[in-house]
Amino acid sequence: MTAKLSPTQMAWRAAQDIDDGAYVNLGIGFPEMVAKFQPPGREAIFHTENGILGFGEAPAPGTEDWDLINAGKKAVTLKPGTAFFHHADSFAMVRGGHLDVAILGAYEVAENGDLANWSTGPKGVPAVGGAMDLVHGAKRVAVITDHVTKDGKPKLLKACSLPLTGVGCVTRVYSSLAVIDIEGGRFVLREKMPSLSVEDLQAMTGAELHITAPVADLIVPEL
Amino acid sequence: MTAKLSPTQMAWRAAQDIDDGAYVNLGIGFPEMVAKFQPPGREAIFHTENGILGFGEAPAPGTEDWDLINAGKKAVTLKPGTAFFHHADSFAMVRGGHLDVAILGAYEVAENGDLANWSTGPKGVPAVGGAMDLVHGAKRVAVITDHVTKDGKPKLLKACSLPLTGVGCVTRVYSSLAVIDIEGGRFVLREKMPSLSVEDLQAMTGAELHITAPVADLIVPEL
Amino acid sequence: MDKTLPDLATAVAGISDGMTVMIGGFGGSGAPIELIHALIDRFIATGHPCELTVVNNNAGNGHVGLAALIEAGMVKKLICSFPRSADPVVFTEAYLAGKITLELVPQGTLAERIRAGGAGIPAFYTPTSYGTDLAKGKPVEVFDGRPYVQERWLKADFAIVKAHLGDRLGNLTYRMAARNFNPLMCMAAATTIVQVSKIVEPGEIDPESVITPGIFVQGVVQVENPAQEEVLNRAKAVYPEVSA
Amino acid sequence: MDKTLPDLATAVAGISDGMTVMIGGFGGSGAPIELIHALIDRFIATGHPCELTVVNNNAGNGHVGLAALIEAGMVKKLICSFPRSADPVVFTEAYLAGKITLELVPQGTLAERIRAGGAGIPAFYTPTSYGTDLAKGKPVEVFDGRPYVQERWLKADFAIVKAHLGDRLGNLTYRMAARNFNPLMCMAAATTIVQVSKIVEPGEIDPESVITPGIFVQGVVQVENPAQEEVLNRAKAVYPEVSA
Repeated sequence: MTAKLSPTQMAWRAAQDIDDGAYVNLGIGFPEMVAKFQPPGREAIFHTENGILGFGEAPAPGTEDWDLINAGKKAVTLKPGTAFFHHADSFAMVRGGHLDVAILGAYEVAENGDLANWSTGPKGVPAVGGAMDLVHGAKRVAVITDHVTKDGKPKLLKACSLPLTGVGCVTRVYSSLAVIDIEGGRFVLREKMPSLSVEDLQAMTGAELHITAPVADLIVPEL
Repeated sequence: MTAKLSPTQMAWRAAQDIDDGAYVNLGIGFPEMVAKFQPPGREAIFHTENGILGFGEAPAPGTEDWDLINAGKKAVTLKPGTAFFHHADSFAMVRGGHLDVAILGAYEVAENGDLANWSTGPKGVPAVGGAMDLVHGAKRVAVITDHVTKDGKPKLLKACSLPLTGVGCVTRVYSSLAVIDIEGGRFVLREKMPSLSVEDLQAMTGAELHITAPVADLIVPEL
Repeated sequence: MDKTLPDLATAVAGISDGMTVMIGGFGGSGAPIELIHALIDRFIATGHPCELTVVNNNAGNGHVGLAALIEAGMVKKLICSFPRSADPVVFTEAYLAGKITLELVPQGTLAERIRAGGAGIPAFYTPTSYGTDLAKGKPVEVFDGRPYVQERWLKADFAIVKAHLGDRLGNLTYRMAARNFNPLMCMAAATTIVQVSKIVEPGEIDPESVITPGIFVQGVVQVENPAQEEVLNRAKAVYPEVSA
Repeated sequence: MDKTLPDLATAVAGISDGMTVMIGGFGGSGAPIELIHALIDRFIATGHPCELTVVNNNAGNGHVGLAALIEAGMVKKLICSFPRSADPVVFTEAYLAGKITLELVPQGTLAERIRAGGAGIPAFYTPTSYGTDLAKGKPVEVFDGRPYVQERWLKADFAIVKAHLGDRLGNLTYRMAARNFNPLMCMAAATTIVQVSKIVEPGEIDPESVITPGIFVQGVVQVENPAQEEVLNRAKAVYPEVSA
C-alpha cells in the first residue's frame, strides 16, 4: 500500500500556506483541523458561517456553551477581539470577497477547478450548507482530500461526475499524495510524496498532471 | 384673501391621523412639525433615515450633540428605547414596508397619486435624499402642502408637470384648504375649510374633486 | 406601546394552517424551543396549525424543537440549507416517505433572501450556485463578465425567534452565535414573535447595542432559562413527553 | 495582527489619482474630517491625488471636509443623494461651472448599492425611483405584478471612515447617528482606513457590540477629539487655513 498522508497531515500541510493575519474559513470535518497547525509566529483569524469572527479552540468537555458553536455545531471559545454578527453579514464577508482562504473537503475536483462536495446523487437527503457560497467568495479556495476514493478511483478528474458545488473555483488541492495547483484549466503538480513516482501518481489521477517547475517532496511530520 | 391653514396647522391636522404606536417618518421642513402635535395619550415612534428610531425632541440651544441629528441635520435627543443602526438597515425599514406613515412635502400631486417633490427642473443642483425610497416604502404616504403655489396655481393636478418622485404613491393630502384622499386614481374630498365652497375649492384644484360622502369641516385650532 | 405578551400560548395564537413560518436558530443555538413546543401544544389540542411551510437553516435534531414539529405532522414543506444533524431521523424519514417537501437553498443565499424580504428587495443576483443543480430554472445574468444567478426574496407570515434581552418596544439583543438568522427573520415576517430570556425596561439596552430595533418585532414573551436543543438531545428528550 | 497606523499622512498615502473613494458621514456626523484634511495636505504638497470619484451622501458644507476637498480641485465626480447643505456654495459653483460631475442616487439606493458592493451582490431590484428620471436607462423588471428598477453594486478603491472605538484587529464601534454610511463603506472598499477617537485593546469592545468586524478594515488611526463639521462651520472655518 502506498504511503499516504493522514487527514491530520493534510491539514498540517494546508496550514503551512496560511499567512499571518489571514481571514480563513475551514469547512466542517477534516479542514477544521487546519486551525491546530498554524506555524509559530503566525495567527490567522477564523470565520464561521454562523456569525463569529476570531473564535478560539474547543472548550474543555463539560464547559461548552451551546450558544457559542461553529458551523459544524461544535463548541468553540471566545478570544480577545472576537466579533458576533448575523447570517447576512456573515455571508457578506464570504460572498463579498473578504476571506483570504476557504478550505473545503471534496468528493471530486476537476482540472478546470470545478468542485463537487455536496451531493452524491439523487438518493438520500441533499444538504448544501454554506459550501456553494464559500467557493465563490474567498480569494483562494483550496481543497483537502484523499487522492483517491475508498475503492481506489481518482477524485481528481477531467470533469466532475457528481453534482457541482461550484464552477472553476478551486485553485489548490492538498491531497493525501500531492499538492496540486489548478492553473489555466490544468492540474499543475507542485509537491508529491517522495516515495511515489510521477508516473504512479498520474496513474491515480483522472486528468493529466502538468509539471512546469521542479516538483518538491511533500514532507509532513508524524502527527 | 381666502382663510387658509398655516404650515403649523397643517402639521397639526396630519398629526391627528397618526395612531398610538405608529412608526412614522417625517420629511425635512414642514412635516417635521407633525411630531409636536401628537394627540394626548398617543405616542408615535419616529424614524429618521440617518439611523435613529425613537428619538426625542430638539435639545436646548447650546446642548446639541452633532452626532445626534435627524435627516434634516437638526439636533435631536435620546429617549428610553432609542436604537441606532446604519443606513442600509435604516432603508430596509423604509423600503421593506415597516413604516406605518411617511409624511412629505410636495411641489405637485396628481390625482393618480403621483408625487413631484424633488426637482423643479433641469436648472440648479438636483437633490433627492430619501424621498424616492420613502414614497415606495411606508404603508401610508401622505403629503402636507399649500393648496396652491405662491402664484395661485394649483398644486393638485391631473398629472404632474415636474419630475416625479414616485408613481401612484400618495394616498392623502393635507393641504392648506382641505383634506383629500386619493382613491382609485381620483381626488376624493374629505374635509374643507368651512368658509370655502366646494366650487371655490374646485377652482383652485387642477383635477376633479369627487365627493363620495359628506364633506366635513376642516377645523384646526389657532397655533 | 407595549409589545409584551403574557404567555407562550398567546404568542403563537396567530399562526394558522398553511402559513409560512420562519423559525430562528442555527442548529440548536438561537432556536426558540419553547415557542415551537407551544405551537405543538396547540396542534395537539386543536388540530391546528398544520400544513405549515417552515424556513430554518436546518431540519431539526432528535425529537424536540423543529424535529418535534415535523414529527407531529405539522409541516408540509421545509426551506433550508442543511437538513442534516447528529440525529436527523425525523426529517429524513418524513422526506423519504414523501410526507414533506424540501426546498434546498445555499446558506448564504437563504440568509440574503430573508434579508431581501425584510428590506423590500424583490430579487438580487449572487454568484452562489451558478452552474449547479440548485440554480436550475433560475435566470442568469452576466455582470462585468461574470455570470450570476437571480434569487427572489423570502417573506413569511410569521417568524418565531429567540433573543436574549428584549424591551416592551421590541428592541432586542442576542447571545453570541445564537444571533444567526434571528435578526433577519424578524425583518422578513409580517408578524414576528420573540422569546427573550429577560424583558427589560426601555433604555436598559444601550441604543448602540440594539441588534434588532423594535420596528421589526410585534410581540415579546419572556422565557427565563430557555432550553438548549443540544442539552435536551443529550438527555434524549422527546416532545411531547410520552407518558409511561 | 496590528492594523494601527502611526499618523494621518500614512493613513491616506495609498490613495492615488483617479481612484474611487468612499467618504463616510451624513452631513457632518460621522465625517472623517481629519482624514479628508490629511488628503488635502498631500495634494497641496505633491499635486496628488486628484481626479477622484467621491461617494458620500452629501456634497460638503462650508469650506472644510468634503467641501474643502472639492474646493481644492481634487474631485472630478461625486456620487451622492443630497448635494445641498446650509452652505453648499463650493459644490454648487463647481457643478454649475461644469468642473465636477454629479451622479444623483436616491439615499436608500445609495446605501443598498454600497452594501451590495461589500456583500458580493452585483445587482438588485428596488421599487425606488421607478417611473422617475433617476431610473432612466436602467432595466426594469416586474415581480409579483409590481415594477422594480435594477441597480448595480457600488465599490471603491478606498474608504475613509470615522468611527468611535477601534482595536488593532480593526473592530469598530460608532457614536450615535455618526454610524450612518460608515459601516457600509468599510465593506465596499478594497482598502478601508478608519479614524477612531480611541484605539483600545482587543476584547475591550464587547463582541456583541462590535458594529464593524475587523475583516472589513485595513487601517486604523487614532484622532482624539475629532472636529465636528457643524462646529467648524459655525466658526466659519476654512481648510486649509489662509494665512494673513
